[in-house]
Amino acid sequence: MSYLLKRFGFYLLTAWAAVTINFFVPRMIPGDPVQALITKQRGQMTSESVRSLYVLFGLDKDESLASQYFSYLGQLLRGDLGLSFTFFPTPVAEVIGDGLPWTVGLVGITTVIGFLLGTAAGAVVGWRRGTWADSLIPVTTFVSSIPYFWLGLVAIALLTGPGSFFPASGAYAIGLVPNWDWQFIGSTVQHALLPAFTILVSSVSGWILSMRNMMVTVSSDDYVTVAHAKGLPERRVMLAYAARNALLPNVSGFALALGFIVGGTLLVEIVFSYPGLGLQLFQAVGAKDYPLLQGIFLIITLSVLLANLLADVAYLALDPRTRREG
Amino acid sequence: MRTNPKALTGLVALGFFALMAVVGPWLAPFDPSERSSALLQPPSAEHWFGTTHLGQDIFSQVLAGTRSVVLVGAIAGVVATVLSVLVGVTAGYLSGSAGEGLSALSNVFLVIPALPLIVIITSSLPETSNLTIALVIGLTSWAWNARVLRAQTLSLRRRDYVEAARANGESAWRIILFEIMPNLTAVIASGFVGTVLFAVVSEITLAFIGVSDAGGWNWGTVLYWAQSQQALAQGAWWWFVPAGLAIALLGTALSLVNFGIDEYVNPRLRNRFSMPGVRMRVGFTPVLPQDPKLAQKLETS
Amino acid sequence: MTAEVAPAVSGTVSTEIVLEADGLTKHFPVRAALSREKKAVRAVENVSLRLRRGSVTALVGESGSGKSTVARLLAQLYPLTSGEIRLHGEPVAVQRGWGRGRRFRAYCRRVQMIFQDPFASLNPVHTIRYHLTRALSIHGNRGDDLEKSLADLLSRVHLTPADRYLDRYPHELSGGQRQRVAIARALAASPEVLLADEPVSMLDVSIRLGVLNLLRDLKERLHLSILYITHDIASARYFADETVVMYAGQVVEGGDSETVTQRPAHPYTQLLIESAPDPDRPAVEEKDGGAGEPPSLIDPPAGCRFHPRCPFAMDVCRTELPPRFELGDGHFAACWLYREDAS
Amino acid sequence: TNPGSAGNSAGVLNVGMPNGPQTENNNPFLNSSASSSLGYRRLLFEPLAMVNEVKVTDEPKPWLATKFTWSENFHKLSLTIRDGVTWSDGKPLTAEDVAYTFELLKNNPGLNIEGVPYQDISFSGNEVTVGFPKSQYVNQKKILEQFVVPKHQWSTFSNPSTETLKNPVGSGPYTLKSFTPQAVTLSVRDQYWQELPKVKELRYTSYSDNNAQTNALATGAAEWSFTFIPNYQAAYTSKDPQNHKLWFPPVLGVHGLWFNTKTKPWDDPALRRAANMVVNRDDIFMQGEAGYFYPKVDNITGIPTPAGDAFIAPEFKDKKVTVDVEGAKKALTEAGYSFDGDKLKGKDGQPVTIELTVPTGWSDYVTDLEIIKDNFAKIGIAATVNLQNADSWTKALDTGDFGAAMHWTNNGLTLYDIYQSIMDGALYKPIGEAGVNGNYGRYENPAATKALDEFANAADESVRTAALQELQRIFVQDMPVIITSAANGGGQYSTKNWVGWPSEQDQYAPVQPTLENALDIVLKLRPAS
Amino acid sequence: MKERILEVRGLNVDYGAGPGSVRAVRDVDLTLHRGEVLGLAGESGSGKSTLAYGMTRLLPPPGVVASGEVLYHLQDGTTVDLLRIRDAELRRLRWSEIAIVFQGAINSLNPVQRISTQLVDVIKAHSPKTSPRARQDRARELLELVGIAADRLHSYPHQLSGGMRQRVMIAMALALDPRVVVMDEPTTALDVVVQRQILRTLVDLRERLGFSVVFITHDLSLLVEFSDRIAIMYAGQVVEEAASADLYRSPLHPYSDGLLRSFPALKGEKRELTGIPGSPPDLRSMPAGCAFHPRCPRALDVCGDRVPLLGQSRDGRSVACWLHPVAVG
Ligand SMILES: Nc1ncnc2c1ncn2[C@@H]1O[C@H](COP(=O)(O)OP(=O)(O)OP(=O)(O)O)[C@@H](O)[C@H]1O
Ligand SMILES: Nc1ncnc2c1ncn2[C@@H]1O[C@H](COP(=O)(O)OP(=O)(O)OP(=O)(O)O)[C@@H](O)[C@H]1O
Ligand SMILES: [Mg+2]
Ligand SMILES: [Mg+2]
Ligand code: NI
Repeated sequence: MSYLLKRFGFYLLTAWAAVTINFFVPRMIPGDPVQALITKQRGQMTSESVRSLYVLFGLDKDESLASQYFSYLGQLLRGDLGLSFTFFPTPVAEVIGDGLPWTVGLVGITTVIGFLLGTAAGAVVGWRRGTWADSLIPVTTFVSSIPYFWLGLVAIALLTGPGSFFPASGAYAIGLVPNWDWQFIGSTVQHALLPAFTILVSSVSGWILSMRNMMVTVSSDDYVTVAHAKGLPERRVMLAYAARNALLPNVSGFALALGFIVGGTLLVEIVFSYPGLGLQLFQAVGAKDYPLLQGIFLIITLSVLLANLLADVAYLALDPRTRREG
Repeated sequence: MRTNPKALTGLVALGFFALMAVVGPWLAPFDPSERSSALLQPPSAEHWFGTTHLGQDIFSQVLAGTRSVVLVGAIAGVVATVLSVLVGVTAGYLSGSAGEGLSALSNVFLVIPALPLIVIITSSLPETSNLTIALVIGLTSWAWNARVLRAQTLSLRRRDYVEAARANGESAWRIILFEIMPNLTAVIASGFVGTVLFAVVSEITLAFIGVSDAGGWNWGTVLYWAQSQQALAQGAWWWFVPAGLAIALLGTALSLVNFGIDEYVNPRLRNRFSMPGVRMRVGFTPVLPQDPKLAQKLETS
Repeated sequence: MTAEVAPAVSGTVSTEIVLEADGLTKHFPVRAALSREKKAVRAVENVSLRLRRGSVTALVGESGSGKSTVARLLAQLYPLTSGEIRLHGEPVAVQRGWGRGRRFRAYCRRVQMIFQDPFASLNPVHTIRYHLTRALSIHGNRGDDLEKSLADLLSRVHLTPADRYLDRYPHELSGGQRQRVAIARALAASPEVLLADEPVSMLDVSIRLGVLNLLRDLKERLHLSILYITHDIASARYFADETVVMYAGQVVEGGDSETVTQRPAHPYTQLLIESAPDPDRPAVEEKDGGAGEPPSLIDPPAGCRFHPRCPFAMDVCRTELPPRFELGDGHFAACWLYREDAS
Repeated sequence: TNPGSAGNSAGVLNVGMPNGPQTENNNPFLNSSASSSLGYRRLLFEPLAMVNEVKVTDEPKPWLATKFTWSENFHKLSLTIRDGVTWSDGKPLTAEDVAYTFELLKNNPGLNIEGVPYQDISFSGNEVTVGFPKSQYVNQKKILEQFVVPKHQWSTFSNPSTETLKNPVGSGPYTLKSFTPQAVTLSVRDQYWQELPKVKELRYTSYSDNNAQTNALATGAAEWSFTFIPNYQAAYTSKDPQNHKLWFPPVLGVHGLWFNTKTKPWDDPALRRAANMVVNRDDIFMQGEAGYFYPKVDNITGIPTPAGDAFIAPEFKDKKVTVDVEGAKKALTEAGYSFDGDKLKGKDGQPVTIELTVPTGWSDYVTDLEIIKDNFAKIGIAATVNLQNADSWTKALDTGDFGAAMHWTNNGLTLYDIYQSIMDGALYKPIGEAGVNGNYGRYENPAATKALDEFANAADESVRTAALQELQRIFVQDMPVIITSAANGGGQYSTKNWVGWPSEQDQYAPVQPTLENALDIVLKLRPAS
Repeated sequence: MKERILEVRGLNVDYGAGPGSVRAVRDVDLTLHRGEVLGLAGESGSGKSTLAYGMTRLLPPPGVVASGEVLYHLQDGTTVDLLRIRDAELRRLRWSEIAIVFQGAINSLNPVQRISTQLVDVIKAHSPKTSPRARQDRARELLELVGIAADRLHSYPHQLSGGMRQRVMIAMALALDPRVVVMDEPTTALDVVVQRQILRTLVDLRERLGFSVVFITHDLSLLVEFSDRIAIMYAGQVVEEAASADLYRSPLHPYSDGLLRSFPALKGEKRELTGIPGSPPDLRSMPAGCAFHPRCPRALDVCGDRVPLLGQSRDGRSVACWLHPVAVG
């Protein structure tokens, strides 16, 4: 229990550090959202707009960095992430609320599937060491070395187009209004297929590899040999003895991966125009939309922290050795 | 490592890329930025990888781009490795609050997502030369290795030979430098290779999304131009494919080297003693066929 | 080396005390779950020892009884919780802060330690030459001719010719050879005291004897005083002049080796000796005694720490810590059975 | 299924913009709102009058205002508001609403994007009068284009600047049917003061970038858009040559290479004029702008044609710039420059060099500069292209820390906006001082400043004509900017389901879905038979 | 003569196959009789574990059985060769006929599963028809058999002390009433006091249940006390085999003699300790002739040339040494 408390303290510290970095980094960015907005519009907006925009965004006031920092912290404690510049005056929380479900849905589910698939495949490959299964490794290594944005682009070029089943962009068919009917869900799944496939292809081999290596290592542990000596069915030896133990080190890796769901697969969202947080982050960077940038970064960091916390708990549950009596 | 074909293949490929990094720009048949009248041509004898919308030679761009990719990978790798060794080994060797503090620092950096941070920092820099990109990547991606090194150092610190050195009166810095560090070589090397891979992919990603300087050539810039000119929509596959494959090859080479290191560190992963007809299996030791001819062959070989 | 005949130890026990420990105590703090109360592993409690010039003192006890901790305390690798260590009657207290390094080195030069596991106590990345050269130069014993000093060292531990071993790596040597290199490294400082923490328990039976004989040889030739830690009480009988028995962090019995092994006084020593394998034992029929497990050192039993397992436990054993009772001839036991008024 | 194919029978028009996911924000005043970004605010809210930017000399078409008259010196505007117009909630649109809209702009500087200085605003009956502190000749378009919002809704908002207007009430022919981050649907109203449009439903899709947008156009999923498509034949028109159309008419705004006129040797007009003579605008148009995007400008005055035809001074009417390397060399030699082999040497004997700055990623500008670099080399000028990130580039221009840079000017109903952006001394800031809005080249010429001032404040047309001609002369003489291309009011559209689009033949409006003319266009569309 | 239960004939076990392989067990013949304790002694690296795992086919990679036979006599009188039967059949025989207790109990128990799970799953695998209740009861019974309170059944391995874990392993080995139990240094990691407790339990159980034991250790004095017969291994070969009392009193092979003289005795006269000079040979470059001759104080000329084979002497003792004429060359 004290272990968890200690971890919790660490998470608080990290959250504070992230919030601070988060506050200062955008402020060191030269340029401001108004210039960025005008530049982005390239002549479609007159230079007279500058003044009105400064007033609009509330950038016309001078405030010291320290007082900004403390009012930022205060705002955060109240759960107020500010107003986005790009989507002014939409609150950042609302903007993030639009993107988050998509990211979590697409990347989250894919990460979980990738982990499950990869771990299962890795367990089999590691168990059947010395057979044809070994030749899978170089193939997956090569495939996973391909940058996934590139893979995505090629997939778009080859598989989408008029008459194709696969849509090239978006999260659901244009014209559909999000609700829980089958048409919408079907369309969502259809749109998620290609991006999900890209993420899967590039992430699965990492899981295969680490699980395989752990399987190979664990397989030569004594208790696995003992399990064989006990005459247990092979399946049981593989699952309950080898895989069960080989899985443990992968859990923390999985937690990190879960945490990186939001931030890690930015490129997939960019390439597939998937309306998630990654795409929003990318656009916020371009538009100098600090409130949005900070909000997204905060969400990403918090989700990594949360995932780590979950991993800690999972570890406690999975590995009795970390549990202490008393 | 000599007997490890995977690592050897990886090293050879890495060597090739390193060589290209040095001589690539001179080998390139054209100035990679130079325009010509051959606009958007598919691969031909003159332009091996075809041309861009401005008639630039893509082969030359890929060749010239190798340098920046390798350079950024190497610098970022070195920076991250040095940092991770400093933080990780010190945190592992020092007990008490100093060690705890350092390990908390690396944990914080571990938790903050690197790629978004890199994107944000890079886009906020006034100038994004290869060096600055490499520094940003290096400075943000040392934490994982530091953690691994710390764990490793913690276990080494308890080893008898370290205790013995202390009992013998060795000073702390000598213990770290000469007793602990040499035993961390494989871990450090593996961390270095991993960081290089991460740095290469990050640099290319940054260039591809247009956050970093698209002036100098690297594979990401090539892809960036291909993307912004919608090469695939125009059917100009040659604009996309070479750079993508180059990345995949470099990545594979780095992964192979890391396999080699893994197998060196963990001998159980090694797959020596392979021979046709005998499948090594845990729990069911193979019994060699009693066919006298085959047995004899095994005997004499 | 050739098979050496090991004569039974007897003869002169010198009286000059080189290293002396008084009331050594070591508690390792442990972080307790959620409670603010500080807990500690009471690994060593009030241990007193004397190491004499040219003699071997054996420290015997089961695993976890605190033998290694005593050795490390004597080597000043751990700070003391309480107690005092005296070298030639001079208290040595290595305090933290400036000057520690130099004073610690000076102490190291006179008191050297050998570790249990020869496979782990040599750095796999360094050659034998490196190990020995470092040991020589740290203590300024390098002499004019390094090669000669190295050869000298190796010949003292019967590793000749020296150049066959100098440029080898530890993994290229057998366990016995490695332990000899470790001893050579300790000798490089020309110490007066050798603390040998189970120097042979990781070695093969057939080569153990060589190392033990070597140590005895060194004792006799260099008049070293040696602390020989072991869990094998039989080897203490053969090898040590004096034997001290530890149980759960405390000294329970001590005295001349022959006396301790042949006429054990403390019930724990008796149990230990009864349990040791003995081919001459007629059959497998002994009295049922000494069941149970060693106690927790975080929450040790009150009184005599052995009382939960002791077949002779009395009421006083449960409440009061037995002091040392002298049994004559330097033989003593910490057990209430030997209280004057008890019998 | 391809949503585009069902378009006609259901009366749907699919519009696309490459602006990424949107948040629900329909505030028409804010450029950050989805309604501005995608352009559908134009169909919800109507302007006072419809100005055709392609033919700026045409009279504005009355819309909500049936009549608009400017007082003599453009200090006062009188408007007569149309009767019978209703808001989508059924309430009538009155002069009070118009006056309220102007009050809103006056009282909320944050909403007054165009920075028009409104002064006294009053209404009575169906008349509205607006007064200004100075002549609004150059701002006519901005004022007449102003859309009108209902007072009964807006007066309930505590802060109109931070209002996201979830339920827009407008007078346009459409109402908001649904909003999702990637698509917005408008459906036609039951009644409207004009004939109801044939397009029953408008679907605005926000694609994440140009690639996705191009893809959608190519497949027909988007039927109307405004985006840059490199090599548009291959990627777009060839997919359906019959129906895939694009038209990018120039408007009165330009792009060009701005010299920092305060750095040596580029402070010398002779050098700038010579440089202008060697820039190959055809290459820039064909390679940089893919043959259509920013139309080529080749009149010596930098005035885009045909949009600005009417304003060109007689003496420059037929003066086109064509690449003339020999002429440039001759002019340079005459001006005291010398050639050392291929290299141009300045009057002080130093080689002439220049650094051309551009943000990374602006592929057409970068390409333009690559071409200009080559062109300059023809007369021995060593140019380098310096790619910076957009922020550094903006900052460099803002503080005058650059050699030359591609940039644009403002655009408007007259040439004033172009020349003011380039030459107005009132905008001048010394090098190193930030905060310039225009005149990035630090151009200083009292005559130009005076001419601009006269043009803006003159009461009389002939004064304006004279001022404009003076400005052209100064520009041609000093050449502070090498103007290469015009800004456009263009777009891509498909005639597969809908016809009646503006085109080269029927130039009734710029075909850009986000301009106010979008309303005009949608009203004119007919199903393709 | 007692009934034979397990016979090893000409067993050769290699590490690795093909070039670069080393032979860790060579030409071993061994017989285990019903109800006896057969001790296997020898210094580290002499191939004791390799032999034990090789004959049960549990040797982990890169071990391979190069040749030989391992005959197991089933209760119904039939004989099977463990090296030739199918995997499924071997799996059936394992534990129900031959159970193994490994060297370190810490590593033999799956750290993440409860003792109960690990005890029960072996019962379940071999007699799937038993009810879960019955299995639990049996597990409880087994723990009590080895002197552990049944309430520790649901503990995890790390919650038990080393001695308790070793007992759990023994309990598990007895779960299916096997006829043979192989024990590879079951007590080396333990204290003498605990070691004796465990061995005593084992001896009791054997008397009650009547299984045979192959007991591996390098501690000869322990073997002499606890086993009926002892086989001494050196460099992969069995060099001497005899009843334990005979061996202790008059070892024939110089190596056996050396081993016996390496253990200091606690009781009685202080015996002379000699130890064995030198170190064991490298399996990759074995000396010609008798593998022990370089270390042998009584080596003859012939020892360096020819390998002595294990031969049986008149009094039923086997030894492989040229000093003893029974050896055949
Ligand atoms: N650094 C430490 N921190 C906490 N507890 C320790 C530490 N070192 C030793 N202990 C504890 O102190 C006790 C004595 O340990 P020590 O190593 O001295 O025993 P030992 O007699 O040498 O045992 P062995 O025969 O196994 O070597 C043990 O219970 C051990 O767990
Ligand atoms: N994986 C391996 N590869 C090559 N050689 C091996 C391997 N494992 C063991 N050996 C060699 O096989 C020989 C026999 O080893 P084995 O473990 O059977 O000895 P042992 O008698 O059980 O020793 P110990 O008393 O130390 O357990 C040793 O010389 C060892 O070096
Ligand atoms: Mg110890
Ligand atoms: Mg063994
Ligand atoms: Ni000797």
